[in-house]
Amino acid sequence: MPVMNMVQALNSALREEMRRDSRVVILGEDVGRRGGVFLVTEGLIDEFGPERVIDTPLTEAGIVGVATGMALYGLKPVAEIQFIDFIYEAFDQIFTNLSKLRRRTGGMYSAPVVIRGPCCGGVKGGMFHSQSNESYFIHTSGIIVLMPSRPYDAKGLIKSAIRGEDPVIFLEPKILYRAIKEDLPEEDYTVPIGKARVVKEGSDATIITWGAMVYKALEASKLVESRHGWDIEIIDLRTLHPFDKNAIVESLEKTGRLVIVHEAPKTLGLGAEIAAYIAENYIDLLKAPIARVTGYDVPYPLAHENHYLPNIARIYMGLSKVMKY
Amino acid sequence: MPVMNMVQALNSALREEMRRDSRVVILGEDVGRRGGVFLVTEGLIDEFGPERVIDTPLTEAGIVGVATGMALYGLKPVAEIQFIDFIYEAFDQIFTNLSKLRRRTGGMYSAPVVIRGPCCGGVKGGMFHSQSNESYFIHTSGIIVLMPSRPYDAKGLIKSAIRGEDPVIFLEPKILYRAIKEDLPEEDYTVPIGKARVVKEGSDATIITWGAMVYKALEASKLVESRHGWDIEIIDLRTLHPFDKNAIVESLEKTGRLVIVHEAPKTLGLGAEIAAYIAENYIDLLKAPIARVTGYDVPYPLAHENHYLPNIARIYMGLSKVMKY
Amino acid sequence: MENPFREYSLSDLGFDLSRALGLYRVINVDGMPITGREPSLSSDLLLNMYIFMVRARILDEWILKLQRIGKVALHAPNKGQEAVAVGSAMALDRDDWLFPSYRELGAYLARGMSEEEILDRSMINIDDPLRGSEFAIYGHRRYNIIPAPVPVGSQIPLAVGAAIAAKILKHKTVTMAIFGDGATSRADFHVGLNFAGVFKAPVVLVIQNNQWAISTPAIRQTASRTFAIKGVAYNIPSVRIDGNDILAVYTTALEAVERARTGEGPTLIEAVTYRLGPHTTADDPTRYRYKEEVEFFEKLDPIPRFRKYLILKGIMTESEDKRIWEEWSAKIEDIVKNCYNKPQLPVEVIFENVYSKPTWNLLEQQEELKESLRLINELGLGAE
Amino acid sequence: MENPFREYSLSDLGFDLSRALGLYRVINVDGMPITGREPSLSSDLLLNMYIFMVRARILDEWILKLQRIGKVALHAPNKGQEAVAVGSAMALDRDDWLFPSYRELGAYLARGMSEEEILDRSMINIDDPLRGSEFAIYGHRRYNIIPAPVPVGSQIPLAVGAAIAAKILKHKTVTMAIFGDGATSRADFHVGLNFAGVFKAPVVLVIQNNQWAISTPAIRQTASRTFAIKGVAYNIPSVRIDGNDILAVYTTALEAVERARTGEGPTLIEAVTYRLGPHTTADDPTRYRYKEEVEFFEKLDPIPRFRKYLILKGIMTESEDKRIWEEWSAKIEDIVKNCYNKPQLPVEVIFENVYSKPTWNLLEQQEELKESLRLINELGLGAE
Ligand SMILES: Cc1ncc(C[n+]2csc(CCOP(=O)(O)OP(=O)(O)O)c2C)c(N)n1
Ligand SMILES: Cc1ncc(C[n+]2csc(CCOP(=O)(O)OP(=O)(O)O)c2C)c(N)n1
Ligand SMILES: [Mg+2]
Ligand SMILES: [Mg+2]
Repeated sequence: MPVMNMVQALNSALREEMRRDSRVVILGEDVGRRGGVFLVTEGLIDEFGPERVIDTPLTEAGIVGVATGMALYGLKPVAEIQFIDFIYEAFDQIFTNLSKLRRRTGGMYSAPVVIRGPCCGGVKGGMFHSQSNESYFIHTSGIIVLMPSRPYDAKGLIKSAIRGEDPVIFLEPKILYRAIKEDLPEEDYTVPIGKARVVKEGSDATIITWGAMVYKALEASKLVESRHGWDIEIIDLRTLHPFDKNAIVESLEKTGRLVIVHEAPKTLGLGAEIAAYIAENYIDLLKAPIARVTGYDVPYPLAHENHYLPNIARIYMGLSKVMKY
Repeated sequence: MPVMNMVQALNSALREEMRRDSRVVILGEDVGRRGGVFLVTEGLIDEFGPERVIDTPLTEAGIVGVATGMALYGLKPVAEIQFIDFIYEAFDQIFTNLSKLRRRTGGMYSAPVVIRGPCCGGVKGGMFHSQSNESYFIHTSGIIVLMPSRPYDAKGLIKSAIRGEDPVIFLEPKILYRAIKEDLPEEDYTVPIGKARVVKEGSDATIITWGAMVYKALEASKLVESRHGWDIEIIDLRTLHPFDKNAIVESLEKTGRLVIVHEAPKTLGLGAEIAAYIAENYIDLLKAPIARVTGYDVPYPLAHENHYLPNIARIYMGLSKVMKY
Repeated sequence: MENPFREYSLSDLGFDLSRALGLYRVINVDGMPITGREPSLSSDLLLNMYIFMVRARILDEWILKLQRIGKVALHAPNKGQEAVAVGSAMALDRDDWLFPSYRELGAYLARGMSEEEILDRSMINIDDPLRGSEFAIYGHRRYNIIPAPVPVGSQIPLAVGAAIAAKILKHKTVTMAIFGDGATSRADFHVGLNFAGVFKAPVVLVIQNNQWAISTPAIRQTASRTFAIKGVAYNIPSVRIDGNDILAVYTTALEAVERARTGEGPTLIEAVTYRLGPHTTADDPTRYRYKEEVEFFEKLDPIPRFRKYLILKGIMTESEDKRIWEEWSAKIEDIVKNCYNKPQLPVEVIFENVYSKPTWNLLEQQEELKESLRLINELGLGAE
Repeated sequence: MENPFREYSLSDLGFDLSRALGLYRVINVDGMPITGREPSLSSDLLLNMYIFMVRARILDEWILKLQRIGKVALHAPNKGQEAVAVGSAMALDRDDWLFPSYRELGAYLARGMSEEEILDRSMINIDDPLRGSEFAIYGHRRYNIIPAPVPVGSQIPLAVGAAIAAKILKHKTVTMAIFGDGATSRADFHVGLNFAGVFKAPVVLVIQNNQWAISTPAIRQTASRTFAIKGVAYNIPSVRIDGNDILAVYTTALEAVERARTGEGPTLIEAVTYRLGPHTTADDPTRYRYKEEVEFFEKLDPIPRFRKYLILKGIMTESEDKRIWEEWSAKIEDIVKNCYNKPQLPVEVIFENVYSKPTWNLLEQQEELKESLRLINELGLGAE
């Protein structure tokens, strides 16, 4: 079985999908010879040529708008946004066309573009190379939002995205690109959209998280286990929209205590929706208030990002809050 | 005292602010001779001339970007977006420059632009003349978000916005433009940012709402009062960010029951943040689950919008849920 | 790499700038052909052009009437612009794709859409092909007409992307986008044309310059002398034509479609015309333009102009013309009546076509809708 | 209303297209002046130009070094582009406003920013004027340099808006934006230039065409023959110049600034140059361009070229030149050492400058930060 990091897993997924289906094309800034700034598309231009691995002019609105037109016509474009922080120029196309095309056309057309790009912080990337902006997409109906935390899921989820019939925003925590290696199956596999993954079972409290925070949550759970003997369950959401409510509810049925951890700013981060959903439908399961441990409501800072992001101390505080209630 | 509808209240506020401060300028599509498509800027070009009431080319990105540059230089631009549904082209400028300029420049510069425009539904406006897209702005730090529900607040809040030092998104429920008339004070007044308004006192349950839903909530409260004798408190948030958490908590201390009503789609609508905030910090006050009555998670429909929007039946359902718990 | 320090001259541009600055006409304002420019087209084709314009004009008036009585939510009148819509759409083949805006009834008809399909749309009835999703836009997969988004210009990158896709797939499809002078100010125009130029996309881009974007005159929209000249920025050959001369529109569009189809890439066409009606049924143009201006341009109406030409050439007689109007007026009136009484769309359309399969939150919310319908019924409430 | 059906010709364009297609030079690649083009500038001014370029070069190398040892997060090397930065910034007056991008050290210096202020920024230390908000961007209110946003091109509408504001306020201020060839593809370029044209904004728009946008060559960025020709789309007079010839840059920028100041509106300048270094310290240009290409362009380096000119004209001797380099190398080394040891910014900067006054959610979150700092201390945790 091949050992791969997330970049390699994504690269091999793209390669396999492009071999499987000649309609799959890649477009974006510097995706060709350069292989993308993180090398996710490295070598693909050699195998598939510049008609299927397309270096574009520098405009995210153009990339997404043109990809939408391509998908409408019948291709399966995978559009790279060099850093997801640069996607805002494309918001008009995403909100006006991409997400609403099926609806606007009474179901006669659709544009299942996969937009992928590096997201999230932790690499001293500063204000525009670190953002976690998933909320904008989650609030917008018509889009699927995914974020893998390990090579296996990255490969399996992007394949599901490419084979699916809906537009997808595929967010790749850049800090994880080369941080983790895994044995991946030789054979073709997919990871289903909409299913969370139990990272660690536990009985005292549930942490719902995703992306790189999965690993912070693991470390924090070890700390509280050793200091207090608390047994924490950790769930990696993987699909941010539509999120796996059953997985959350099942875990809460066991633990009754909920901590949500994410990098995005707190106000209207996805944690808000999860907390609201529970407060609306499953408040009886709660033995304590819900805690959110999140990025602060500020533009992503270059200086001291480790204090902006949820860190072990802050997750500890969240766990203490629900455990000591 | 002059009797005014919301259009007139806004028009007079703009006129007074432009007289008070020569740095205040208006720009947008058709704001000059045409007076804006809803006539909010009617007649202003006659008094202040085309240098201060500026018809622009058809580009929201240009309007907001140029307004940001103007504000940076020292003007006080009030930028009209013809329908707030068209603002997405400007998101890059809003998220990259407008909201982050103070931060990006270490506090050396800021761009306190007021962006205003008609929002929300109920007028058979269809997909792109009906949206309630406040969540995008609320999730973005650095911006104030306001939505008045009556002429008095419209005038007082936009004055606060214009005199303030931060960028503001000022959302005007178009269905209310001419629906309500009020006696307004002759003298200059402002309505403070960040303060909610108790529309109706009550002791059994609290409805938090804003915009045109205030009136739906009032009707629903009458229905449940007459049918069940329930005494509903209704709070008009007015400032959506930063919302008046004290007003919410004070009301909940009394009622212990919370229904949030808004037009925006449910998933990550502001209701999610309010519910999460309470579930995090004041869960003890709750005698029942929180209920959200909101627009559905679909693109705004032209057909049957009255069933998409919270209606009396749905608010009744929400109230029943918290009352019969 | 070519030496970037080399100098260029006008002759290095990919096309003749004078076509982007002039105004091409085939027949003059009195319907007289200009020597040497007349295409050799069959009488049938010429008559069809005329009939499409007539049908569009009659239909436009009907939708206006229906709007006035509250049966249609909003309408953007087409009057005066029929030649651009019909002439450019007719240059396309069946398999080509059209990305129109909201003011091209003649184009939908010319692509084969029926008045009935259009009126079902206007009245948002049970047969509305777009299922009540939006007003004032039209389209149908059957005719490769992609319904426009209301935010103007947003269809441009789509048309370009579809064209690039066709090229990648080695199809012979050509795509065409039609949009207004106002739309040229938007980001989508710039990014779309830039891609079209770089990738030599088989796309025809038609600017319908009707002098106004609501109350904003074309000269306030941009400082550039003509809209066509903007093609220079993308090295896209550009032509400025009299958009009230359907033969100029048709022949220019045909040339552009052929260029696209034979791999020569995009063309930008500025069709100069005039919006005789209000911007939409919600507009009051007397606030920003003079009656005299409109009266002046009424004299340049493309329909009587082409009628004169057809009569002059003996392709149609006065009485045949009269019959065409009568016949289509009667036919369309019948269609209106038929569509008028069709039932509404069911309330469930609210949840249709968001995803390929409804997500769980939508299923939950559908239950909420059902429950509310039950309650409305039970309590005798309205749907407010 | 002007008759919209009138025809235009090349002479109706507001300017001479050949300037947008040619390549203006004052000194040739060997430093020889071209007859009739030399401006009469004082020796002091000429020497200053040179010294600014030298300082930028030395500083650039230092920041690169500091990046390599981890003291600077990221750097976008300036090497080879000093003439554009210095020449255009020097054309501005003190009260004018500069909206640069991230690759213009020479421009910051020419506006009066000191090496110390720049290095405090690079190293994000306690004196960082931008308070640790972002890397690789520079600016300071004291010098009317507006820090760039990292998303390229986003500063263009700001520069245009500020220029329109100055015009409305009847100030004589001129604004200048500098941005790359890649940035011309973005929406901001289009909407900014369109406003500049329509409102005759007193703005100078400098495209620093360094042939590359990371790995994307200029010819893939757009199909247009030159970038300057894009000005036609907005009726903005445009000039294409040799950006490695500081005298061509300075005199063209000066002319543009004067036009702006006297109410004649915007100018677009394409300065053709070459990026000798990698895109940023995170880039590996060997993936997409040949060593030979870089070597070729190294011979066109603007600094030796201008040195030759100065020596030829007797404005500087070889030994004076040597002294300049030595003097500034020593000075800058001292400054680096000084900045190197300055303390970090306090962690509280995270919450600074979001609003004019912190909102309640920020105050609550500040408490959370404090509590977490306490806990980190108590438990002996790192800040991970
Ligand atoms: C992005 C966007 N902004 C604003 C509007 C509101 N609006 C509708 S049509 C229109 C004018 C469009 O002018 P033009 O492109 O010339 O087309 P025309 O209506 O003249 O056919 C405006 C401003 C819109 N539809 N889309
Ligand atoms: C909107 C946006 N998209 C992508 C990037 C990533 N990126 C940084 S610089 C760059 C290339 C810029 O090229 P150009 O404008 O020519 O400037 P240069 O770097 O050559 O000076 C890219 C793609 C960015 N900064 N902003
Ligand atoms: Mg128009
Ligand atoms: Mg470049």
